[in-house]
Amino acid sequence: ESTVEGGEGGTETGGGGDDVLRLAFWTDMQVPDPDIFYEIEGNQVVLSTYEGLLRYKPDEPGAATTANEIEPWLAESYEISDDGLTYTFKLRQGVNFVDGTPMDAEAVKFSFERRTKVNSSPAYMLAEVASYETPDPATFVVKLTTPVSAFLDYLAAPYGPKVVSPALINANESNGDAAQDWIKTNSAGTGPYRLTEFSLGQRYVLTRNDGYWGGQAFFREIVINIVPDAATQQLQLEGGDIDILHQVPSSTTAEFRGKEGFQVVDFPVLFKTMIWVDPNRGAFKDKAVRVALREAIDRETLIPQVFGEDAVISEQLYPVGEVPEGTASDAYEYKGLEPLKALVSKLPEADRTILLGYTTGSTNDQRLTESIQAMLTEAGFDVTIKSDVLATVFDYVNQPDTRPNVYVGTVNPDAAHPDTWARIFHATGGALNYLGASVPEADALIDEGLAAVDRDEMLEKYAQAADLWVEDATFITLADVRDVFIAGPDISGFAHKSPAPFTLEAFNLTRKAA
Amino acid sequence: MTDNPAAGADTIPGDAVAVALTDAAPPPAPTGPSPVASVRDLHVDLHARDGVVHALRGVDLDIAPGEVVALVGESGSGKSILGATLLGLLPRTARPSCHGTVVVDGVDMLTGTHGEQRRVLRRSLGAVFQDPLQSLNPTMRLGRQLTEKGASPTVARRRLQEVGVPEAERRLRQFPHELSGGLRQRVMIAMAITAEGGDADDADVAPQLVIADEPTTALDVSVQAQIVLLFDRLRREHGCAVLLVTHDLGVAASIADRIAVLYAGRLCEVGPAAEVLASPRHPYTKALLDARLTLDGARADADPLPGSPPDPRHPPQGCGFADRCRYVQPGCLEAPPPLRDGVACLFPLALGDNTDRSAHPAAAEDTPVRISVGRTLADHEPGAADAADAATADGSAEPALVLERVSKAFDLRKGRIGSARLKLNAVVDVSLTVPAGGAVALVGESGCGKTTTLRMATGLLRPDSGSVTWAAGAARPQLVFQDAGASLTPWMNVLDHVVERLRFVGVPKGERMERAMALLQRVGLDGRAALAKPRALSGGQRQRAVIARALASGPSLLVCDEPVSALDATLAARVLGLLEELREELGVALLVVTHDLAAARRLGDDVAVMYLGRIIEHGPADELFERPRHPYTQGLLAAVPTTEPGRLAPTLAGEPPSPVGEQRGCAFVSRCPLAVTERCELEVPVLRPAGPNHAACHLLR
Amino acid sequence: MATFILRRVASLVGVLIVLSLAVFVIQTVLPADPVRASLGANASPELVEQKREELGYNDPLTVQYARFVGNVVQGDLSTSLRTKRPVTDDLARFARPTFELAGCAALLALVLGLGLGVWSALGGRTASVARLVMLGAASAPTFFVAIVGILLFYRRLGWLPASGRLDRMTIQTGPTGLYTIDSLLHGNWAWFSSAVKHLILPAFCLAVGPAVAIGRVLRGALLDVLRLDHVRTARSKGLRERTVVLRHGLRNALQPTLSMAGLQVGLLLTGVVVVELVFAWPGLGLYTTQAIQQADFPAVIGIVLVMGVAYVVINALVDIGQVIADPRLRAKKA
Amino acid sequence: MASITLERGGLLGRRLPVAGRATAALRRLGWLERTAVILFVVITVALVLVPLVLPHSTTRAVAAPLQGPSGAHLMGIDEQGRDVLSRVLTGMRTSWFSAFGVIASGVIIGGLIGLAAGMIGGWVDALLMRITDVFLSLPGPLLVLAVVSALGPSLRNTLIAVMVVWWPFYARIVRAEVRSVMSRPHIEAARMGGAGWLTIARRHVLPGTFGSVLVTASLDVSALLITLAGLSFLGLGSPAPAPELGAMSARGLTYLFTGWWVPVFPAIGVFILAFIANLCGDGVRDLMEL
Ligand SMILES: Nc1ncnc2c1ncn2[C@@H]1O[C@H](COP(=O)(O)OP(=O)(O)OP(=O)(O)O)[C@@H](O)[C@H]1O
Ligand SMILES: Nc1ncnc2c1ncn2[C@@H]1O[C@H](COP(=O)(O)OP(=O)(O)OP(=O)(O)O)[C@@H](O)[C@H]1O
Ligand SMILES: [Mg+2]
Ligand SMILES: [Mg+2]
Repeated sequence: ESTVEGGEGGTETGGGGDDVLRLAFWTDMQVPDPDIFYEIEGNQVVLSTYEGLLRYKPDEPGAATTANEIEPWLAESYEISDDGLTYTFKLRQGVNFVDGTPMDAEAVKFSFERRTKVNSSPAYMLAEVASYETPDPATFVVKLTTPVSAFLDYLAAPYGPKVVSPALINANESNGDAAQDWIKTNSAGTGPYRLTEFSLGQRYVLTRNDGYWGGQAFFREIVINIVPDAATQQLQLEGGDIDILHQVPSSTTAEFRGKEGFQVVDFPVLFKTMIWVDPNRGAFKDKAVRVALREAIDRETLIPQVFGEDAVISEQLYPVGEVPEGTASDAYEYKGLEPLKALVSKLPEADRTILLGYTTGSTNDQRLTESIQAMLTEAGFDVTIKSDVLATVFDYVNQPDTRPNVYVGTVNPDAAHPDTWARIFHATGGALNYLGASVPEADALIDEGLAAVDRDEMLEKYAQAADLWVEDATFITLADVRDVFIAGPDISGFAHKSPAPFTLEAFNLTRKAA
Repeated sequence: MTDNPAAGADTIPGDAVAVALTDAAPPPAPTGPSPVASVRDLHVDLHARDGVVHALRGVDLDIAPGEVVALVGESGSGKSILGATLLGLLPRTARPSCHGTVVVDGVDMLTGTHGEQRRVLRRSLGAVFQDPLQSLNPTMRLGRQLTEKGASPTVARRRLQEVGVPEAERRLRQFPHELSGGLRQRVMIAMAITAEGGDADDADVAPQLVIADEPTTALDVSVQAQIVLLFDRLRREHGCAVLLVTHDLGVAASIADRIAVLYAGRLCEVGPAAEVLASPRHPYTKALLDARLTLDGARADADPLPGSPPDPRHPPQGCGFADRCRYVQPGCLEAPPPLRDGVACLFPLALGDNTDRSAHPAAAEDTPVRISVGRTLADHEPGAADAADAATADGSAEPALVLERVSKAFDLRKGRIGSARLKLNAVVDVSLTVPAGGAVALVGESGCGKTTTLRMATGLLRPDSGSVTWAAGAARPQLVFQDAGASLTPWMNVLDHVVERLRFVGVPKGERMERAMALLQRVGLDGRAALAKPRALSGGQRQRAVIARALASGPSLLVCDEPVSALDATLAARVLGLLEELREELGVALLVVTHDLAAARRLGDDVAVMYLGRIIEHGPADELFERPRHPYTQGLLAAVPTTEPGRLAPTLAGEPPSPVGEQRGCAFVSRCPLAVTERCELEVPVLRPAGPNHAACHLLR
Repeated sequence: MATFILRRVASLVGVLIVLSLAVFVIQTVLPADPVRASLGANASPELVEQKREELGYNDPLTVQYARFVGNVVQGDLSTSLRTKRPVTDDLARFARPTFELAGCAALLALVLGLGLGVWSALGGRTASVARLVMLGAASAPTFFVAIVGILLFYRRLGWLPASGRLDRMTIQTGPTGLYTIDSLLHGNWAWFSSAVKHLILPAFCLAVGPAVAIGRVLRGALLDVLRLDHVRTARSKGLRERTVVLRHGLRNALQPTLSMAGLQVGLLLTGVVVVELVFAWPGLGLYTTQAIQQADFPAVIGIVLVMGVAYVVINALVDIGQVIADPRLRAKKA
Repeated sequence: MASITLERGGLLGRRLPVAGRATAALRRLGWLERTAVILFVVITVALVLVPLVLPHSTTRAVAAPLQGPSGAHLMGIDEQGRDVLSRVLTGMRTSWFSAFGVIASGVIIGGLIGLAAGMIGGWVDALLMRITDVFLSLPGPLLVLAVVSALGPSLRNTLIAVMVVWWPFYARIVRAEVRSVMSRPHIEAARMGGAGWLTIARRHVLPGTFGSVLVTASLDVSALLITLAGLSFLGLGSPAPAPELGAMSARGLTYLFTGWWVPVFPAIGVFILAFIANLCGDGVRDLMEL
């Protein structure tokens, strides 16, 4: 065995010159295959190497909110038929893949079909496609079987369909796997970087794609090390071995905000921290108790205490910028502990014992959970905290008797369309509707919303559904979390798309001369 | 050394004598060339956990080149410490503090630098220790160990041949565990007589002095005799002096030129071996000689040496032996008597007078200061007697034990996969009868199956074939184990042991304590010993405790496995005495196993000799000892050292063969001094009457 | 020897069966949905069902187990749910760094342990210092040592790196996957020194615990052995004290020390997870934590099997070491 | 020994009282070990009493977060505004008694199995020892990881998992000890006297295993403290906010540079306990070897 592991160039690149950007991942990413990848950590790799037909417009650092505006990207423009079934894209000319082959309608069609063929998690986005047409190399047409109001968002989403080089895929296919094996350590996109090293557990290296259609990125190389420990990451940032950190606990960002020689930049992102309440058993069967619980939570003090400046109090049921401001409001009045106490005192003994869950590994959620535990205890509950790994949390829906009564989590949707949020978290039977909440009228409303061709009508439906869920008090939305990065002093050019957490626009980043 | 026979009769007060002599005494050096080792006024204190042990308290000793000095004395008298001091190897953990001088080859082993001491050790000294199984490094090849001191491989090989190790070349590559105990001791000796030579590669140099600490104690009689003679030969060939530490006067007598008797950290007598043995002048030496069991069947004084040595932590101000001495005088208690004229006694026994007590000035009257620790055998009605009543009541015709052609083989599971399983025939076709109230002794070398026979006799082991019959109606025979200490539960005190046994035999709870105390008293254990854990007891006390426990079950037969082998001669004599008394008083029959032929003669009415699992001769004790028929018995008897200097003439060579596997022919052929016939090689001899004895030998007339 | 090997193999198989059964049982009682977890929230129920069927999670456990055993026998540990690679590949990749780290740590532990043991047994007046050092080290949790090490050597002194296996450089891997060895084979000094630098801190942190355990046992054993008769014999030959201790004492004290070393292997495994986490060492510990977080069962089973094999093999090596150290055992165990 | 003059009362009365024996034993130890043994007792008692003397709540905020050590809060305030001292003390208590719990269970389970194997011998011995070997060769931490990931992180689950891998040590020790005791002649002596197997086990075998079990157990306390802390560090102990030393350190690592007292004091807590346990273990061993 004698392979080249550290980059094909074969040149030694030392510990990191000025044109190398060093990042850290907390854990290994899933495979960097755009048609499989479906996690958060790793977006930076996929989105730096692949591009889709559309994209969300990046936000400026510090932007208070975002409109989640969709703009054409590899497509220059698009049209939607009045019945909402036909989408016609005019493709950008002069775009080449990393292998130099041109990006055209056939390639786009090939890529979309690959996604369906691979049939992994993100394939659902193309589930309603009836057919693709390529009338000419610069035109790509998608026909749907039924109107999907979220379809544009899908195309712009981080996990949305990306365009891959048919030549590369075909060349590296083995046993009809659509090159799934090859693409685990290579990339075949049009992005500003290509993947040159993928050492699990150690390091991923992105090398600048010099033929990038948009010009040349500043950094010749982006090296991403796997550093699972917070203290080590922080030490390495301070020691200059890492340029940018992401997903750090709020206490750390608070520390660095005041620190000379470091920049803390933050962006709106679609993360929302909220509380799931199980309405199917125990104390919280009673809606009055759920309402009292919600009104006992003082978001005004709790959120700054836990998140510092890294989150703002939630104002809508949906993540930031998905529905117009003022609609889908989740506001409530803080009434203190007394009403809840009064209700708890009337509960049968058995119902006062509750299980409070959160996902292992999330520092902020954990702190929030601890505060809520203290509050519930004071209200008269006997609270046990349980932390579960994500896989177990995903299984809550199948464990109606043993899952927590109350769960605290921070989640984000796949795209900025409200359906991507409502359908998984709130709708009856939603995959992440962990604790089995159900408001059938609202389910009907979002179905109508998804099928709506008219955008305003669509937004209206989702807002109405949200009101019903808020009214039901099975979800207590707490905060809109911001995506915070801590960077060394010489990094600039920060740009970030709200649906893509932990990811900066690699093309824009630069290092100021010292 | 000036001869001053009058000194002993002096009645000068001890103090004055001491002062006068210390001032004037010329070093008690032997005449002739300068000594290889010279010890002067050596005091050694050791720090034990419970106080400071005064192990040596003023010892003067010179060893002349080529001379064999035997250092004898009871256990704990300081023999090993003296040896260790000469080697500069006092136990460091005991933080020894010494004063005096110990000069070996011009270097003081107490004050010399490490380098000097090491040089002396490499060039001038050799050491052999008691336990050959422990004294060699188990993880190092013998060749390497033999050459470590600086000898070349050639010399090492030659030495091995000299000490009688067969196949010397091969042994050099072996590890200690691959050799028998006797061979290992030979290797130790070979190692001791190597020394760092000059520059020549195969320079054949031997050390000037070999210090051998109980080199034969752990060995069988036949091997012991061979080793003793080996020492004798080697010192002649290499001219090295030997300091032979031993508690056995017989061994000392065999080869020593001089004998030094150590008691409680002081020398009490030093002199030419013949003189010391023939006419001991110190009462202690005499008592030691008297206590010695001999083969001639004379039933010696039951307890020639009552009491026990003083506590080494608090040695008496005066003569250490005073409280056990029959001839003690008030003057003895004031200061330790100096070693004068080879004896450290203010009132030495007259030369040549071995028996007449009246010759001693103090013998006539009872000494007022005598500490009475005499035996009180008849003082108390033995409370245990009723437990044994049953046994005595019908102790008529029915034998206490009958073994009929019992055999036992052990499986050795060490075979590799596929190879046949090996059988070790520990006991083969042994028949033995112990009459009610009778006493039978079973003798034989180590590993010949004695213990196995006893275990079958007591029902601890089921024989492969043959039958074991106990007297009907009597309690099961009780075994007194070979290692008395180990047969006591370490965390239970002696009293608990006996009480527990009484519980098993159904003595009502209320009576147990009394009965137990009575039993313990009967065997001679006091209240303090009764409450002590086994670890805190002396060897003799443990033996008594075990006997008391065995008696608690009220057996008709007491089976003793090596009851005295671990004991000093004086203690051994007392335990034997106790067994005899018990037999007489309680009518309990005895089956005693021992490798000590003298003990067998003293205890047994009948004696059976075992060799490699079989009884090869048995008969009445007197007959068997006086007229042994089997060549093995003859050889055994010849190997027993006596106090006759230089008498040792062993006829047995080698060691017993392995008991593993099927045996063809007479087991003794390999060592038989008689002309071996073809029949001996092929046919196993059976016991046939030979006079009043029975012997298993084809060559008997 | 044949018996010995046979017995070892039998015990290995036994251990592996028990381990894999344990994981299988855990898998059923575990309230987790690995397929859903790997497919994500938006996967349609049909897709999840299809994947479950594909991966065989719908079969009765016995069938799954039988299939699993069949596959393992053919060297197939199936595919990781997360990395989508054959678990064997992943293990091969992650096991090497761990092997390098743990191997170095084990060596270091042996050397330190022997040193500490001898020092504390014979150090005379300084022996109590050695004992205190050992007591202190034996009382410090691994993570504590790691934090202190990073603070001191990375942050304060800047002598050693705090994470990863190598500075960023282009290297030729192979043939062993152990950078210290590969770099030497390729004659690349920069590579070698970088690899060694990265290894020092984690290996040391990992070694501290076992080293102290070994040191303490060795001290006791050495003190016991030095009381034995054959050591007196050696001294009576006028050998240097150092020779006596090293040649006659140490080897005979090795027996219990090696046993302890074998037991420490188990503890080393906890240490590995902690150390790899803190030092971002891309090894099995890291893989383990990731796999468990994601309920990546094929990966977990693979890890458990590999570690089980390693554990049994190392203990067999320890046994062999004991036999080599003591010729008396050779006769017995042959 | 003229006569035996002790009557029964006198006899028994001369046994040293336990306390006397204990002090006598203590006196034989070095000062360091003696201090440790005393500390061991003191700390056990103190930790029992911790809930009574706890200055503050362990889970509720008592002050503004992340304040350094001060007179009011000797170990400072953590990121949640909780008193670190209270949490560390409670954590020490949990660790200490968890370690004891695991050891006790190990001694009982392992002891019974070892006793059975050692006394019965033959195929029972072979079977029990094979089982023990298998458990012994399970990579402990891995099993803990697996069990905990299955049953969810909680102290109880961790302890169960650790117990599963811990008892075989004791089974082995006890068996070895029983075998060596059983091979001593005193067992045959007892049997010859007519003792039943229960008596033999109780009076003649078991007490012989106490020494080495005690030595191992006392040395194990520190090993367990460290193992448990390590597992807790990996998030395999009680979930937050339970004050567990390892977890506190792990979570506090984030504040290593802003509030060093948050991660450091819990680690020191582990260190102190383990140190005392270690020292004591050495002392017990020295005592037993006398
Ligand atoms: N390491 C030691 N520490 C403390 N005291 C010791 C030590 N070795 C020997 N002694 C004491 O020194 C005295 C003399 O012991 P020594 O071994 O010389 O007796 P010995 O005559 O050789 O007896 P034995 O015939 O039993 O070997 C005894 O009282 C013994 O208890
Ligand atoms: N349990 C056993 N398993 C295997 N071999 C045994 C066993 N017990 C005794 N032997 C062997 O049987 C033979 C006879 O042993 P036994 O103990 O009876 O000898 P002994 O005459 O009492 O010797 P010693 O004088 O050394 O006590 C020896 O070779 C011994 O090694
Ligand atoms: Mg001695
Ligand atoms: Mg015997």
